[in-house]
Amino acid sequence: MPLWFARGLRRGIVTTRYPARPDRSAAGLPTPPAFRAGVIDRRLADRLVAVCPSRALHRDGGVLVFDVGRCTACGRCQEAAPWAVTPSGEFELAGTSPAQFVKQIGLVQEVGQ
Amino acid sequence: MSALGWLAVAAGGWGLAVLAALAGGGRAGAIRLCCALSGLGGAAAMAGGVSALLWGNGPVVTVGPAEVAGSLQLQATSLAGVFAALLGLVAVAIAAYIPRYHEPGPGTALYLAVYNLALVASVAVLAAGGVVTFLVAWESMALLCYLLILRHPSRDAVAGGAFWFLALSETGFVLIIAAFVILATKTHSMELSVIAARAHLVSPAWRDTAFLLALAGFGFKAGLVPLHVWLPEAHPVAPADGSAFLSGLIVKLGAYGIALFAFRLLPAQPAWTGLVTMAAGALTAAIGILYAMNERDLKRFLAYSTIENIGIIVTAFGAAMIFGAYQQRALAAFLLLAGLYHVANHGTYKTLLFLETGVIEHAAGTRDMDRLGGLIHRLPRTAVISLAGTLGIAALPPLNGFVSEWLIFQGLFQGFRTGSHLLGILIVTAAATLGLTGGLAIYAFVRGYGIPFLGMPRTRPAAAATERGQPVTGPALLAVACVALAVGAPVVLLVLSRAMRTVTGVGLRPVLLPGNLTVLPAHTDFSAFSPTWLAVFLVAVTAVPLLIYLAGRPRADSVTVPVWDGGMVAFKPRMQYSAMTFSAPTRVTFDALYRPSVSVRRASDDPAGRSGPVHYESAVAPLFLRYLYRPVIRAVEWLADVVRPLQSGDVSLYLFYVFLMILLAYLVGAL
Amino acid sequence: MTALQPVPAGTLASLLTAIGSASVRDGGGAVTVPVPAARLETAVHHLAGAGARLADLFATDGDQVTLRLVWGLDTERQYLITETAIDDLEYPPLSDIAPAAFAEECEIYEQFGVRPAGGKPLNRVALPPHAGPDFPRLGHQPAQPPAEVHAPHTVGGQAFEFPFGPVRQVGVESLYYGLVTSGEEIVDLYLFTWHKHRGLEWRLRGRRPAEALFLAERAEGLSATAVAWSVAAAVESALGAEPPPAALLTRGIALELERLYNHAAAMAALCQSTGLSVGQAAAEIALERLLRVNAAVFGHRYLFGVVEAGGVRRGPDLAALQVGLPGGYGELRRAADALLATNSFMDRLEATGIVTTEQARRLGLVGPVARASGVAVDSRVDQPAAPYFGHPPAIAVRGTGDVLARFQVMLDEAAESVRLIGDLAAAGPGTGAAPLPGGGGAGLGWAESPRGEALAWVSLDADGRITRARLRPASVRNWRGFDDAARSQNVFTDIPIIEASFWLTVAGTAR
Amino acid sequence: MSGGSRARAVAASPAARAPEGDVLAARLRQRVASQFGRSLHIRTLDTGSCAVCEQEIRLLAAPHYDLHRLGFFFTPAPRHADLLLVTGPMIRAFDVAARKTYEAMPGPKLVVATGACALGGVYPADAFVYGAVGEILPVDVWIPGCPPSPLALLQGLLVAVDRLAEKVSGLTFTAGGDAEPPAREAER
Repeated sequence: MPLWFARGLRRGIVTTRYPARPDRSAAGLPTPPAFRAGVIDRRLADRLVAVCPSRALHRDGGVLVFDVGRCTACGRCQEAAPWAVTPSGEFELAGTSPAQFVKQIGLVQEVGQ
Repeated sequence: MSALGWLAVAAGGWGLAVLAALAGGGRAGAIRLCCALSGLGGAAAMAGGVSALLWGNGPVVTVGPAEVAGSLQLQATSLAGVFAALLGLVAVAIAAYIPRYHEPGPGTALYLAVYNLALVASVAVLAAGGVVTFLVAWESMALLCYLLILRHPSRDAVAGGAFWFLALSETGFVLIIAAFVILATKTHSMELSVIAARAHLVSPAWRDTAFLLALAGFGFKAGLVPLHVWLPEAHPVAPADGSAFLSGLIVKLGAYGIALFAFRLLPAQPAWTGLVTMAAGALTAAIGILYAMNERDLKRFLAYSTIENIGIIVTAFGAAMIFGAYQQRALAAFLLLAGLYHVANHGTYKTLLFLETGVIEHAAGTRDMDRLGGLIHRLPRTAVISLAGTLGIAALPPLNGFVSEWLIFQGLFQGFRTGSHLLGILIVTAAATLGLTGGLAIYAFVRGYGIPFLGMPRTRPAAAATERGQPVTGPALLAVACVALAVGAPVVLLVLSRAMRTVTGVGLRPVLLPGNLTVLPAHTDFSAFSPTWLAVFLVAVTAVPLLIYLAGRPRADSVTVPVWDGGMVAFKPRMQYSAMTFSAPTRVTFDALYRPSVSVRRASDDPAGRSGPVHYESAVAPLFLRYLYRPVIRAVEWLADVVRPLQSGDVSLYLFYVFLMILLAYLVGAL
Repeated sequence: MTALQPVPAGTLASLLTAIGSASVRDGGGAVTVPVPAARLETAVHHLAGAGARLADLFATDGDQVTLRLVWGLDTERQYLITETAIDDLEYPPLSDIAPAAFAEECEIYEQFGVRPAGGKPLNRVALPPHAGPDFPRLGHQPAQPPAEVHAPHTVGGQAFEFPFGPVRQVGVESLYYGLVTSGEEIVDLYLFTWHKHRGLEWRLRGRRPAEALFLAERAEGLSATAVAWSVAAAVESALGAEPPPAALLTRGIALELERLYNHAAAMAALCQSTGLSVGQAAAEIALERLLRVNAAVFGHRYLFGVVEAGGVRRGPDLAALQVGLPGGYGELRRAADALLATNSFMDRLEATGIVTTEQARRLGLVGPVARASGVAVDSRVDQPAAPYFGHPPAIAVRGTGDVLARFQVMLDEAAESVRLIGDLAAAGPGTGAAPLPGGGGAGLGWAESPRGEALAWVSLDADGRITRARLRPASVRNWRGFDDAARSQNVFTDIPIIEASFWLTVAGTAR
Repeated sequence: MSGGSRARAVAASPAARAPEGDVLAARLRQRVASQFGRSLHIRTLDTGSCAVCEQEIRLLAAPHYDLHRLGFFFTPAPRHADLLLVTGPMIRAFDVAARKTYEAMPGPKLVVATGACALGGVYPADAFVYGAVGEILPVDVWIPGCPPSPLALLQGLLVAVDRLAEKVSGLTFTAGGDAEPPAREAER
């Protein structure tokens, strides 16, 4: 056991200060997408809905509905349309009602690609 | 009325009970009358026993011409007082038990007649003042018990169990006769009191021989290892009250015989005989409880526990003999007293437990612990009463077993007072053995009570058990007696110490009972405790928190949720400890003694295809039967073959045998 | 490290003549031969006798049920698949010849309703008790309701059953233990895992490969890369796609990183099960650092979403790898050295949970468990595929088969993984995926997950949708060695240690 | 603060986080300390996860995250648990066990659905799974992510403590001591 004691002293503290301070390691984590408003039309929206493997996206008329709760941050939609979809960089997502997770993204009329 | 008078009344009551049983021809009314009479006899016997304890030995009463050796000689003695009182108590409890246990019928009537005759014979043993009276009473008691065990001769194993009893009992009888013959010839008297008075005239060699013969002879009846094998065979096959009578009283008569020789007929035995006695007792106690640990049949389990308790009693007697030999007369008297106290206690709770086993067997249809379970919900009365008996026999305060075992331990721990280092060590070793025994006894009775009463029913009959119409008053009476013998310890000790003054001539009382309900073990500078205050304290420490809780518990009504079972499992009976798995650790620890055999059977031994039933058995080898009795039995059979030619069937030849015997007797007499 | 090589299988040609099959379809390291039902038993006898390893057994459902046996010809450097069409509802009891087949026999009965002849009792594997005839199954004709499927585990005599689970310790998967004990020794031990059955093979039908990989990663999340790789490789060999070599190198790096963090996690679990909190903390520091390396290199702590059908979706961030890996592995190495010097820890491991070589081979165990028992199976070497052709790993083997041996095997493999990652990274890994050609087909894929060989067999229809996908993560295999290991012990408290040293997942075996 | 997370989920502003983190931590400590004596006990429940969420949950107790410093503890006994951390898509064959575990907990109790599976992401409802934990248990807090990283789990637990504070203040001390009975209990 003294061996371990010495190891511990040598090792020092690795514990994060979160939530008191932000944690740098959060930067590397995959995060849900943020959809740039004004560049997504219905066609693109349907493509995004099609590539999403976890049914986090669906189009409701002129609105693209995004359920953060279902999103696995797999990044497929970002690959599909990097100009319109970017990582949100946000990992503090816990909420107290499912409604909090449903985001509405207004769609624009046809944009030329 | 004198003690002997009370005992006579008891015998009379039982005689009338016999008549009532025979005349009634098994009608329910007659059986009830018979039991009432039997109970009254029991009460009289208790009165007789207690008065014998209090007022000392009575005069020897001779019925019939005194000079005829065969005449009936009776005497009420303090030594027998405890046993007589116990006999009375057992008789009363069983009398209250029988009417609901046995269904009316001629068989029952006959059984009751035999049972009451056995009571008469037992009281005659205790009141015997002469050798012949004692032997006749003893032998008739043995034969009547044999008949008791044969209540249902057609059932299997009954004849076998009964035969074990008879065979060992007769073997012992021969040794007892030998012991008495030696003393009678050496003291030229057939009267016990005279023998006691002239014992110092007998040469030490003969005295020791006589004592050892008696120890062995009565050891057969008391169940000293290795002479104990009849108990686990005979108890299960007898009716519940029969087993209770056997364990509660008959076995104790063996202890009485040993005490009779050790403390009345042959006082001041040399230390080594006491050592032999103590060693036999300690060994018996340990072996008894170890075998009890691995029995599934409740009655066999209780029978082995009887062996254990007899071991404790005999250990106390042996130690008392040692102290007597070393002039520690106070300690000797104290240990004898403790032993007798334990006799009374064990008689009480063991009778209770056997009677309740009968209730369980009637209610659930089996005595196999692994087929019972959860009975506390089905048989609440039985559960409560049995708990009293179990706490008592596990020697847990505040019940009576604890008091007497504590006294015995306190006596043994003072082995150093012998002044001999070796003996001191040996006595404390015996105490240590009893300590192990006590620990195992708690283990065994947690098992013996928990497996049948707690958990889930393991079989459908156990789940459907009911105690409606089952006997309750008899066991309840004994439960009350258990508590009384614990809480009323000072009174009991007062009575017993008076008896000790008669038996050993030592006045224990001033030291033993300094007042304020405290008990000191024969010497003021050793230890002290108060059973009464202990009981009060224990009740208080449980009651006070309960009251505080009841007073202060939150008013919001609580919710009851099912037991947390890890989620998906629906608990099944097979998911609880069974009797044999509960005692598995002992089979591992003491495998040298048990020689356990293990067998595992699977549906398929294919490692990949393992599925289906798994069957596991672990059996304990019956060492004594295998290595001690089988050879003896074979030898006897061989001998029988050898002597068969003597059986020619020719009358004149038989007359010649008679002539030879008479000649031999004259020659022996002439020497 | 002495490798006990299995009995050398006869050359492939001789085997094929022995089992009497002419037409052979060769596809990417796996040879497929048809075997008529009549000759199936003799064929299995031949193959098992020749030392071939029964790697998997599964059925597909066309107009009639087809049994497929996957054999690892470990000395032939390839797999052999036998196809047998079952025309009635029974087939020869293969598990009598190759016991490893038992669990699959049960599974096939549940899913397709065909059972081994002879009526040996079959256990419940995946079908939950409430499943009726209408419960979704892989087969067209529903099997009989599973009442008859599950051979009841009953306890007789003087033993009793110690139930444990499915809700067990904190932070572990749900798993039900039936522990049959006499009070002292463990007489028998059986596991229920059907309460984690998510019907993945059923879900994969009709999916496109991309979606299939998304689910395959979540079949056994702790070996996401290996399972995804096996499925991707199966799709590629089915459609004849050639992933770019750089992508294969990337896969290799991801797989070895996966092995690294899994072995670190196993070490932490071992310390926890032995009650050595300090060791657990040290191992968890290593584990966390390795996970952060994963996140830095591939953007996901558990390497989800790296593998793609035909290639990889993400290339490794080699700079991050150079920076992070030495530190992370250094933590692991130091923790391991400290553990190896802690006697109280080592004593618990030695001679605990022994799996004999015979058992390991008989039950077809794979991965570190098998290698610790002296069976040197490793699909990276036995059935090498790119990128391992140029970069063969050294296999770590121990003979004693106890927990200590498994621990040492894991440590050796961790070191070897670091070396391999260096090689692969030097060989210029990259991203990119080959387009999947059209047209259907069927193929076998495999990858050596941290728990051992992960197999996948996929058949696709003309427009590239999956008609049948068979997932066989390593956990499916190694759990069946677990109760033997547990029963070799008499002490309850050793079972968590054994479980930690196996380091399997319930999700993988129940999928 | 839950409102804050809703606002931030779309447009992140990392700069604004640090000070609010301080406030948050302070409030958390004060709450946990005052209501649960710095010991909020967590029981985990796996309803069909892929074993990765479990790994992340185990890492919460690892030196890097060490949730004990915040007054959280793991307990294997639901009898002692205040919070049920549920992973997986709630397999139908498992709902009995899930309900039993929930009922074995004393109120006031929390259910935290953890990971995309538990939130209905990966598996649609079908014959195998309910598709989301909320179908069986009354979820109080949802933590997205596949898997949610230990940091995300920590933040979720902080949210849960706020939720618990509301629950405690909303206690009616009727039978069960729990304000809201489990969903779907009535039907079954």
